[in-house]
Amino acid sequence: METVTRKRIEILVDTPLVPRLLKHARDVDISGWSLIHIDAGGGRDGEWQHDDVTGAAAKTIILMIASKEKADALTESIAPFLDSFRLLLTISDVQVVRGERF
Amino acid sequence: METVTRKRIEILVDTPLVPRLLKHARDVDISGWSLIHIDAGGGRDGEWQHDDVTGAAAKTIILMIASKEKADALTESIAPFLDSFRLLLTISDVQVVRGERF
Amino acid sequence: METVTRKRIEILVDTPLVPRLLKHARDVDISGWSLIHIDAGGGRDGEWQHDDVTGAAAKTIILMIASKEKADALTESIAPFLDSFRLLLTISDVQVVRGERF
Amino acid sequence: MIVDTLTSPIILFFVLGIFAALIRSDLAIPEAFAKAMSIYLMAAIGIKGGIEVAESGFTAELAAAALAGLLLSFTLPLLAFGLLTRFGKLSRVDAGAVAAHYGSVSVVTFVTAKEMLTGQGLSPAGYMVAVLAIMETPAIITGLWLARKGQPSSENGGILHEVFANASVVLLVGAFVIGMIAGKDGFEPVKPLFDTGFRGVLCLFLLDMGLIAARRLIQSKKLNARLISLAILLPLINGTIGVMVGTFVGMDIASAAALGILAASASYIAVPAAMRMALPEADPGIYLSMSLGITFPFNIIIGITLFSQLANLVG
Amino acid sequence: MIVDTLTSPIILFFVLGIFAALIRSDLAIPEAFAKAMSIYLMAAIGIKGGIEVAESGFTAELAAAALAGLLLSFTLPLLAFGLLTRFGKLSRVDAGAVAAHYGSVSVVTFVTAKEMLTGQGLSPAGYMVAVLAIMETPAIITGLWLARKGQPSSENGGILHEVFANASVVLLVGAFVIGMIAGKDGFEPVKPLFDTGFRGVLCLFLLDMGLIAARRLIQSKKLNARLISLAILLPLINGTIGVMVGTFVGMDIASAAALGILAASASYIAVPAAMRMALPEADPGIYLSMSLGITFPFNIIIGITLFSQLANLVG
Amino acid sequence: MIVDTLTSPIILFFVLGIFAALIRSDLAIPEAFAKAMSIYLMAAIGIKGGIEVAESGFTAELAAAALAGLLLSFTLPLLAFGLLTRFGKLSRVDAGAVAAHYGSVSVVTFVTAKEMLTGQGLSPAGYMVAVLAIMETPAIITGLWLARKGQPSSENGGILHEVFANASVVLLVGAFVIGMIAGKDGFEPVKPLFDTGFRGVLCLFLLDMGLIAARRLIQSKKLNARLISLAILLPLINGTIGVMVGTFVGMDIASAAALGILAASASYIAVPAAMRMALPEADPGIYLSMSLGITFPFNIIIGITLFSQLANLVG
Ligand SMILES: Nc1ncnc2c1ncn2[C@@H]1O[C@H](COP(=O)(O)O)[C@@H](O)[C@H]1O
Ligand SMILES: Nc1ncnc2c1ncn2[C@@H]1O[C@H](COP(=O)(O)O)[C@@H](O)[C@H]1O
Ligand SMILES: Nc1ncnc2c1ncn2[C@@H]1O[C@H](COP(=O)(O)O)[C@@H](O)[C@H]1O
Ligand code: NA
Ligand code: NA
Ligand code: NA
Repeated sequence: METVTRKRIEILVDTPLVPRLLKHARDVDISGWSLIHIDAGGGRDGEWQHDDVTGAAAKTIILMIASKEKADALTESIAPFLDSFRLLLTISDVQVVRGERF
Repeated sequence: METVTRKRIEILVDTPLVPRLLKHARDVDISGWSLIHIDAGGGRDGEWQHDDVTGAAAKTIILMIASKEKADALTESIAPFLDSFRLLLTISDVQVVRGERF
Repeated sequence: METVTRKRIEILVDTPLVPRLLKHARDVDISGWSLIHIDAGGGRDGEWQHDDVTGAAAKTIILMIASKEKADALTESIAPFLDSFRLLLTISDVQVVRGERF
Repeated sequence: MIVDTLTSPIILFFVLGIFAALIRSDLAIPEAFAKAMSIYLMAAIGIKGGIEVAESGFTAELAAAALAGLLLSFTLPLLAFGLLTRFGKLSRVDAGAVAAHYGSVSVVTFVTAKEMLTGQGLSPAGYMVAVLAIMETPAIITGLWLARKGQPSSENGGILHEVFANASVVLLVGAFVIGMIAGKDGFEPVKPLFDTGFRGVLCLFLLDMGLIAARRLIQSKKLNARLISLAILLPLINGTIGVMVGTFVGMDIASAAALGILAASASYIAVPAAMRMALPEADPGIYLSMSLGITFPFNIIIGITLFSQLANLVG
Repeated sequence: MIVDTLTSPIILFFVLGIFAALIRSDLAIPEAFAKAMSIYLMAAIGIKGGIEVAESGFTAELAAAALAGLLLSFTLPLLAFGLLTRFGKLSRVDAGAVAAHYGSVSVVTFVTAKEMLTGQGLSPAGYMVAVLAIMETPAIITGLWLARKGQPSSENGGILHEVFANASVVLLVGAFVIGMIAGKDGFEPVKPLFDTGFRGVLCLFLLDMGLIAARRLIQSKKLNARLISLAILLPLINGTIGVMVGTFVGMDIASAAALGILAASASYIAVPAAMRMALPEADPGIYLSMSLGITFPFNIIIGITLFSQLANLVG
Repeated sequence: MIVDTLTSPIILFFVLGIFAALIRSDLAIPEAFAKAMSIYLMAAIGIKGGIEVAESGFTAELAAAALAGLLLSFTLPLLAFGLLTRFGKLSRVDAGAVAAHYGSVSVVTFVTAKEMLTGQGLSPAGYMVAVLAIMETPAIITGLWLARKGQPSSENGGILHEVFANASVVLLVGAFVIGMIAGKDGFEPVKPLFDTGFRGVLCLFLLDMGLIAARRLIQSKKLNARLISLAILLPLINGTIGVMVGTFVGMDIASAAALGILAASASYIAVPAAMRMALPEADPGIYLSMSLGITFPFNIIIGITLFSQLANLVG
């Protein structure tokens, strides 16, 4: 099968902020996204575990496959609040089939 | 430690179809796999949230580390139903130690 | 936005061993980590499903973004028990913004 | 009776769920809890049915009902398939998949109907639980056969296994058999949980089903006017057939009403999973939106009352 | 009465949770189960409140209580904001976010207080559930306004929706309305689950809350002596104001005590989620540690007793 | 009595779980729900035991039972280790890990036994819950010592903490103490949940345990004829020793039977987690398959009846 290179974007974010980021993703015309639940973590701010009761400390990974152009556009678009929202954004190359979808 | 390059295969698929894909993975002799749960997502077909009650809308990521040969063989083998099963298949390079396992 | 290359480290490990590995990560000064739950899997040892009741068969992915130096240091540090703990360790390149954090 | 329905907490919680989804509230029942409630409900009705049959014994009425259920589940998809291809303009594959849903049954619709009927002094017979279990799967076989123009598939062995070892069939039949073995006395020690909590759990479960059904409807991009009409027409037709057949084979009024509701109901748990596996090229957006988004709420709010009145009329 | 409190299983389970977290036990209540328990508790108190109001009718006392609650929730953040910026040395944004928490309420604190008071023959009126729902959200608006120096934000529409379609508001109000419609008789069939299990579920839920609160406290890196003092001072002040206002508008002793406890309590579910969305630059470490880590256990173990005695004194 | 066992819904649900796993049904109990049920069961038996001890007071029999339990847990692994290395041909490390499991106990086996015995008018004493908690951990220390040839490890501090702050120990002991403090009267308000639901929850929980145990057995690649024999032989030996010791130290028949069942049971929750941490080089496939896949169902279906008859015989 023929494959092409696309970007795999992973954004680790507080769950309540997910809708905001998806709005930005839609604005730059990213075609799809999937959410992965994070159980626990640690960083400069100390450790946390997910609990459904308060929910305020919940974190989620937004996973998106997109073309380089869209990935760049998304990065520009969310750059202003990378810090204040404490986002963790990583981008890597992946091979996909039927790349015209992304 | 010495590391070698292997393929990281990620297949996003409807949960009921997982057994079928694993059959293909075993047929091309992939040595292991892990399943990651997806909470929600959106694509050309609209948005969905996971619900355990109907289960029909559940999606899962199948994560497999394999050699390039096996990854290619798997891609060929599942190519015919990439579209009808609405699979999202991505492949990237990773470094692993003890690469002879894969 | 300017991005730099960092390492994305993924360690698949039995959940009861997570604290031990995090100790090693802290020792090499890795700044943060996130835990992702694995639902089920299969390998040389047969198949398993997660069950919360016994918990003994639970597996987790430790996800860490770190500089190449820290990633190498971590690999050295956990090399002695990669086999006995049956760890699956993969490392790949990712682009991040604000790379000085890692 | 419509008023009774609309002041019953069970139905009101369902309506609350629909309302919450429509105003896009973030109200959500944890999945694991919803699944747990459905397991509890199935275990409870299974046991109760088994105990009743242990008391009444195997009767001719039971045999007639079982046979009627089997036949209905096998044949109702044929009619549905015709309507879905002609009037609904669905492809053969999609129509076969949807038809299988309408031949099969919804456990929650049955449980709700049983509670509503019992609340009006119209208790369906205990063996109706067995009929429920019997009706879950034959429709899948007819649906697949229709979708594939009768061509057998290499996967059929797997599907048959999937169908008979299906979670809800195993749990319903298993609990039914446990009820028969343990009997009224053996059930005594475990009764408080399965009896006392039943209706309250049903309330919370229907709250969740209201949320799920309405969200499915909102998020669906697959429904059009024809499919929506069919999702209301099919339960009306199937339910009427079910009540008639039940009355004809000599079932009491309450049980004939229950058979009608079973026929009217469409599966949204067992069959979608089976179709996703056996007919991956069929579009899940269509069958889930029709059965879960429209037929299910229609039956809960209107169908149950309708078919019980019809049974009263003809019975 | 303090002794009563400390031998009540409900409080003892809370203490057990705190103890387990302090010795770093791996004891954990599955999240889905904890969430399920909170849904159950809210549905149960909503229904019960609705039934009581259905019996007593809309009274002047009810209207006065609702108005008092509304005013308290809108205004308590103003006082809190002053203390948080001056004495607490917080930035405007952080102080506004924290102030919103203290103006809003904690459902679990209310439920626990209701149980403890009822156990002493001091039942708060049924309409207090409505007051609870009313007090959840106005504080969010005041808090945001304080944080933003009165500048309206483009996101405010979204926040208002988030606030009124909020899960706990929808569930509380929905169950309250269901209770009013179904009334005492309609409630009978579902009563066993919502009535019988209530106190036991509260025990297990407080076990979890003890774990969560203490873990939050241990893992926090954001608290200092000033913030800790404020997290105790604010419930003392707000609770006293609440009891006074309640007594002043003519509420009975038990209901005035409950209003005091509502005023003293701080939100740790609805408001943190709203603040994370509307004020992402505010530090969640501060508001969660204060409201959940300190104020919540303070109210459960000391506040409830304190404000009920105060209400007795002035009532 | 065997017939009683096999018509008890509790055991029948366990058998249903095994059956469903064997026919490879997709029946599954949500993990969070299963965990919740185990927390509920432990809290319930802890409280009940505490209330009983509060009534009977600390007696010589209690002290004797506690001491007997402590000694059994410390010493049973020695015998098991011998058999596992010689007859089972396991390595020192694997044998030490397995031995720890057989010295420790299974809470679910105990709870099921208590219910079955009580159903026959043979109630074990309330203090047996304390004995259960006491027996959970000493075996871990012996097992580690055997595995490491007595070499102390740098990790031992962590293990000791893990062992005493272990979730089930904290919950059992905590609920036991709460039961003692609250006493019969304090327990009254929360009784409905913990009392009424108990046996029904046990049914659903054993359904899940049947699924888990049988799936573990099917998926295991580590069992051979020798290990399978030992997984049946060890409970027979340990259970007989337990009943003898219990009778010898003067416990009543029901409590001696319960001590036998504790000795016969093997841990599959606390010990596997501790071993995975402390002896990561031991193979979890071996110890989980033996204790969960074979010994657990053996004890539920046969062992409980056997040791209660033995206690009757010698008592
Ligand atoms: N570009 C993408 N990146 C990540 N996940 C995606 C993407 N496109 C689709 N998905 C996932 O696949 C599901 C089905 O996509 P679709 O077939 O486009 O409706 C979505 O609901 C998402 O969970
Ligand atoms: N090649 C692989 N790709 C992804 N996950 C794997 C792979 N190999 C093993 N695993 C995971 O690691 C677990 C243990 O593997 P093993 O030690 O080979 O039995 C498996 O059950 C899988 O969850
Ligand atoms: N280097 C990292 N690798 C993976 N996850 C991280 C990393 N740094 C932070 N995180 C995640 O992001 C959360 C917040 O990080 P921080 O803002 O540094 O406190 C942490 O609790 C982790 O879940
Ligand atoms: Na039907
Ligand atoms: Na307040
Ligand atoms: Na033992």
